[in-house]
Amino acid sequence: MRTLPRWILLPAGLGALLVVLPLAAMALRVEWSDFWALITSESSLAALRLSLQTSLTSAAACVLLGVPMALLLARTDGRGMSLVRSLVLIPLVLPPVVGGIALLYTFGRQGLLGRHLEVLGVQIAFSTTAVVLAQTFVALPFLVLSLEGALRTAGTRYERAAASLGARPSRVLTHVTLPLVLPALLSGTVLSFARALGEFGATITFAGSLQGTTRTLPLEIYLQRESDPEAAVALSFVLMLVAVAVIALAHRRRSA
Amino acid sequence: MRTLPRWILLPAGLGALLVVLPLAAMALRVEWSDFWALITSESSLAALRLSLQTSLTSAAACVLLGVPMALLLARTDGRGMSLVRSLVLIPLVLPPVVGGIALLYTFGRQGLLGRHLEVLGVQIAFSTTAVVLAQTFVALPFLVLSLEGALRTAGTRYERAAASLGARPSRVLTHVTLPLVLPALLSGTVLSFARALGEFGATITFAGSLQGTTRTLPLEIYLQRESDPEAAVALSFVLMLVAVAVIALAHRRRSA
Amino acid sequence: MSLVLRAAVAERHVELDLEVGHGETLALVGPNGAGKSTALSLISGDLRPSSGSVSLDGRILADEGTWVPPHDRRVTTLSQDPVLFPHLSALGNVVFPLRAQGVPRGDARRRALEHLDALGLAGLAARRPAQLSGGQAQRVAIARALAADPRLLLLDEPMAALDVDVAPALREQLRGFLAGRTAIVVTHDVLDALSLAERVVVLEQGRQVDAGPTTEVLARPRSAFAARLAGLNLVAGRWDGHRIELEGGGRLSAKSPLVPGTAVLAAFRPAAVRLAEQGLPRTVHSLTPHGDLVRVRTEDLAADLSPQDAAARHLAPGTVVHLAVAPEDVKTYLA
Amino acid sequence: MSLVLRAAVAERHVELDLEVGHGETLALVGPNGAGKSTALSLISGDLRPSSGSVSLDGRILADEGTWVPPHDRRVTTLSQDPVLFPHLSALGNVVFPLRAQGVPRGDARRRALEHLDALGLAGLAARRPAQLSGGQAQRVAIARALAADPRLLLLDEPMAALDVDVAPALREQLRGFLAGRTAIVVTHDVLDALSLAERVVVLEQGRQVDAGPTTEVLARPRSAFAARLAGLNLVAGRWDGHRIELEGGGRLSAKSPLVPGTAVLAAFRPAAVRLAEQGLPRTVHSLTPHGDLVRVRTEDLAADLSPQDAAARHLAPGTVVHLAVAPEDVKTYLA
Repeated sequence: MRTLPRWILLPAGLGALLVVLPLAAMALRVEWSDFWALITSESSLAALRLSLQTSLTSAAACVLLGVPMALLLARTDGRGMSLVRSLVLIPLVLPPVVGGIALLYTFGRQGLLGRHLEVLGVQIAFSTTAVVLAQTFVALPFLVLSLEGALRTAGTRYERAAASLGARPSRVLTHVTLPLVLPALLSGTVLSFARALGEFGATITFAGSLQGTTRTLPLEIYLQRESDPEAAVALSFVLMLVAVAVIALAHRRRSA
Repeated sequence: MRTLPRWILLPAGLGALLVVLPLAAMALRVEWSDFWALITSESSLAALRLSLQTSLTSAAACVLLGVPMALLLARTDGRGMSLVRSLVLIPLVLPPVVGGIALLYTFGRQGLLGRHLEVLGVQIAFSTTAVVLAQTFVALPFLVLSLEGALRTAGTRYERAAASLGARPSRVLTHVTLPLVLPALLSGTVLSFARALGEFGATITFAGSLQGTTRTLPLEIYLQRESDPEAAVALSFVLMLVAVAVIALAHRRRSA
Repeated sequence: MSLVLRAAVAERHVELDLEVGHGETLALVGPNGAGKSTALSLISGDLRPSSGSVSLDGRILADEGTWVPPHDRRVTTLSQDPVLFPHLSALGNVVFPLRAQGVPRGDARRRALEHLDALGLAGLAARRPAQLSGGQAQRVAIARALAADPRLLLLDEPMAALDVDVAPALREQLRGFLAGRTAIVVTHDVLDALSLAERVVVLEQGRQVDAGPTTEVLARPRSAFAARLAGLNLVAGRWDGHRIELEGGGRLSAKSPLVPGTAVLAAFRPAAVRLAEQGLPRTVHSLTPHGDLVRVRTEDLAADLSPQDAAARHLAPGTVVHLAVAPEDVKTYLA
Repeated sequence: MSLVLRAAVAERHVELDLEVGHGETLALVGPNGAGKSTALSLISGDLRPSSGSVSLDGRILADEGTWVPPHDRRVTTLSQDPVLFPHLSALGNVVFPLRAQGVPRGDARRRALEHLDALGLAGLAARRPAQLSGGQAQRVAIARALAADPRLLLLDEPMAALDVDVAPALREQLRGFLAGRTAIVVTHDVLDALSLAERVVVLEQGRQVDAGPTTEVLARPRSAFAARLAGLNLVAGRWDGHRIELEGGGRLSAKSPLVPGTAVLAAFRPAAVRLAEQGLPRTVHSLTPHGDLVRVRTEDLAADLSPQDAAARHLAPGTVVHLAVAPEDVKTYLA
């Protein structure tokens, strides 16, 4: 602190205000008398239920697919791997709407895979599966990134020690590697869950907005914003609480 | 590699496919014969111009506000700071639509600040300023996070050495601290630019979709998706190239 | 023989020919980069030989066509870092190798407790590695390595990270456990080599340059590194009955029953060297604290002086000095 | 006096009373935690005293009401880590303090080059710190510290991180630069204290326990740490004309011209101590390599034995030994 010039307090305070003020303004607008009724209306409940269900499924998919990816990226070297890492990170900076378009041209009726699935009678676009795919697509890099970092930090010395004590690779993975990075795995899962829960652009583009099937909370809030602003604010407040909880959780993990 | 069980290759490959296949599918759908015409149509050019202009402004705002915030967070300790850090990170996991709602209730006509600005004749919601505010709100944590990490890693020993050599705090900041974290500052700026460029949910909620004023590229793609799918794909491809470039840039910075 | 290592690693310019008998402990010493780590990596399975083979108790571990992965070699490494699994208790760490070999849970627990008990650690079984001192952690690591029941134990500077107060007691314990086991100990510490190993092999630049019973190699070193480990100056020359004509020029008086005209090696302690008006002319290369004394290193010889002497003479690199040593302090033996 | 430090830091239990004269170099020695770092932090401005004051050339730097920030103190620290700014060339690093003091660009460059030249670094001016060796980097750091033209230079173990081949030459250079400058050097190295400082202050547990001309303090130590630095055993007792009745019990033969009945201190080298049938009974606490010898530490005395001796006797912590020393090896002086 002593080495910082004082004038930086002004822009820093402005930046903090830009973040904190909107959250406070929204919290002030919640109609507390109707709050319970608003978030338990039929359409709100349907969106809540769908969001919870799809986000949990997506988080599980991220763990299933992302843990092996992170392991390979962290434990394999070579020029090829850095290209793979770059590819895996793309959904992190790709506009979600573009991700939605890309998914549409893959799993949509006319899509690369979709047209073959159509023949088999399977239709993915505009279904709950599409929501899960869209959420997994955008959330996967969060899990891979935080786990890969933790795996690199942990290094291979425990794994080499385990092998030197006679443990087979599968046993090393389940009894040494994963327990060691458990905090990062948990916070990565929480982050990917949060990213899935907030997904909007890719979902609305690839899955549309059918109540009970693809209309998740962010879509419900977007649609209610003009027709029923009180409901939109109440649901926004709920998602804000989730965001705060996620930050608190991920933060506690990091400092632990 | 030797310590990893072989079976993880299957889920890892599936995960990689989930990311790579949609990108490939989209690239395959680009109509190369019309590509140039599609991305230089009046509405496309308006969206491109607006996106570039707002994203660059947002990235600059992120640097102006975020660098002082990162400095304070990295160089000050205390219980208060960890709360501030958590608040600053909220936009990272807050659904952008919720962020848009929050901004609307702050800067909108009826908003906490908006109603006072309205008296002064200033209207922010549904203007280009709203787009910049929405983008800055969601992109700020990217810059703060990557810079704070680099500042903590760099430590204070160079700053203490500079003070011991007689340099005043402002000189230490401009001649020692910032040059030392320049790579992280650049990659943080690039990331926040990318996040601003892809912004969709907060923008459409808070700024709406007026051609030339608030309709950025992601909004244009979303709207064209059904009326003019070729144009949507062409613009999506452009944004995908930007994403790849951003990843390559940020990656080169990290390995350098 | 238990271990037979006859292998080369071309890109590291290392070519090794080592054997360790059943129940024998071999000390492997040499300067940094001499090939000690390469030897251990070849045996543990962290590195493939570019030619040659490694075999243990008659089973080929690695050659051109064969490759046994590390977990299947029955070779366990104990390094200066105990590498205890931080998410397991001390007991859980010792249970780990037993469970990995398929020992049933209850049985593994009982045997792990016995191992901890043998090292005086029974009271610490429930502790996490973070709650153990450095010496306790290293003893848990020893218990864990013994629980793995390896055919060959590799000790890679096992005391190097321990507090000086803890090392001697642990060294004595380790001596007990190594009796009857096949082991290789890599060390820079002459006390480790003397207390733990019956035989020593000296490596320099990827090749074996000296070998034999530990006390013999240290008493009559034949390589620069063995001489340094034993703390002796070593010179080679020809004995003329009164003096040694040194290979590099100059003469050194000595007393020796050897036949005049034979090629000899001569060893003497740096503390026996003094600065004189006449003597072997040498240029100072470096001065380093050495115990309470200052070690003055020249091209080939070292002298230990008091700090007061060194400071008073303003010795610095480049100063020319004349070194002398009393004939009765020079030990001679056949080259 | 140039520096006057009379200050306490209550939470570290440190209470200091130091003075350094104009142009004098003072060595500050003591075990870890004795308060050396606290003293430097109080002077450099990294720490506020809880009471007392720090003043330099008559200007109060810190007391209850005053606080001069570090950049405004004209005190420059040189530590074992050169902390060269990695984004600047060697020249840029030396230019930095000159520019910070407002020296015009061209002038600063010229003076920085002179400083580099004085340390034989003119050819390396364009190099980045990453392209410098450890010794070169530390010399650039010295040039940079001299360019800051401090009223007081703090040297915090300036050689500790250097290769043993490089330290002596740098020590001689530093000796030249310190002539006529006011400086404090914190060190664990007896050679640093002897070559760089005229006067030494010994700290133990936050207090000054011994002080005086460097050679005097090391020849007749009055504190446990000074004795350790000089490499001597130190005991206190009463001289009866033939023997010293030790404070802790037991007797030690010596030769001394002192008047019988006086309280004396006696110092002798660990290498002069031998294991005997009769002698002072002591319990072995630790064995550590010490140069070529093994240092055996007991409750209060140390003995240096050959590794062969120590291994042959199976010395380990807990072994009871009897220590003897020849009377002519014991140096006595008034307590």
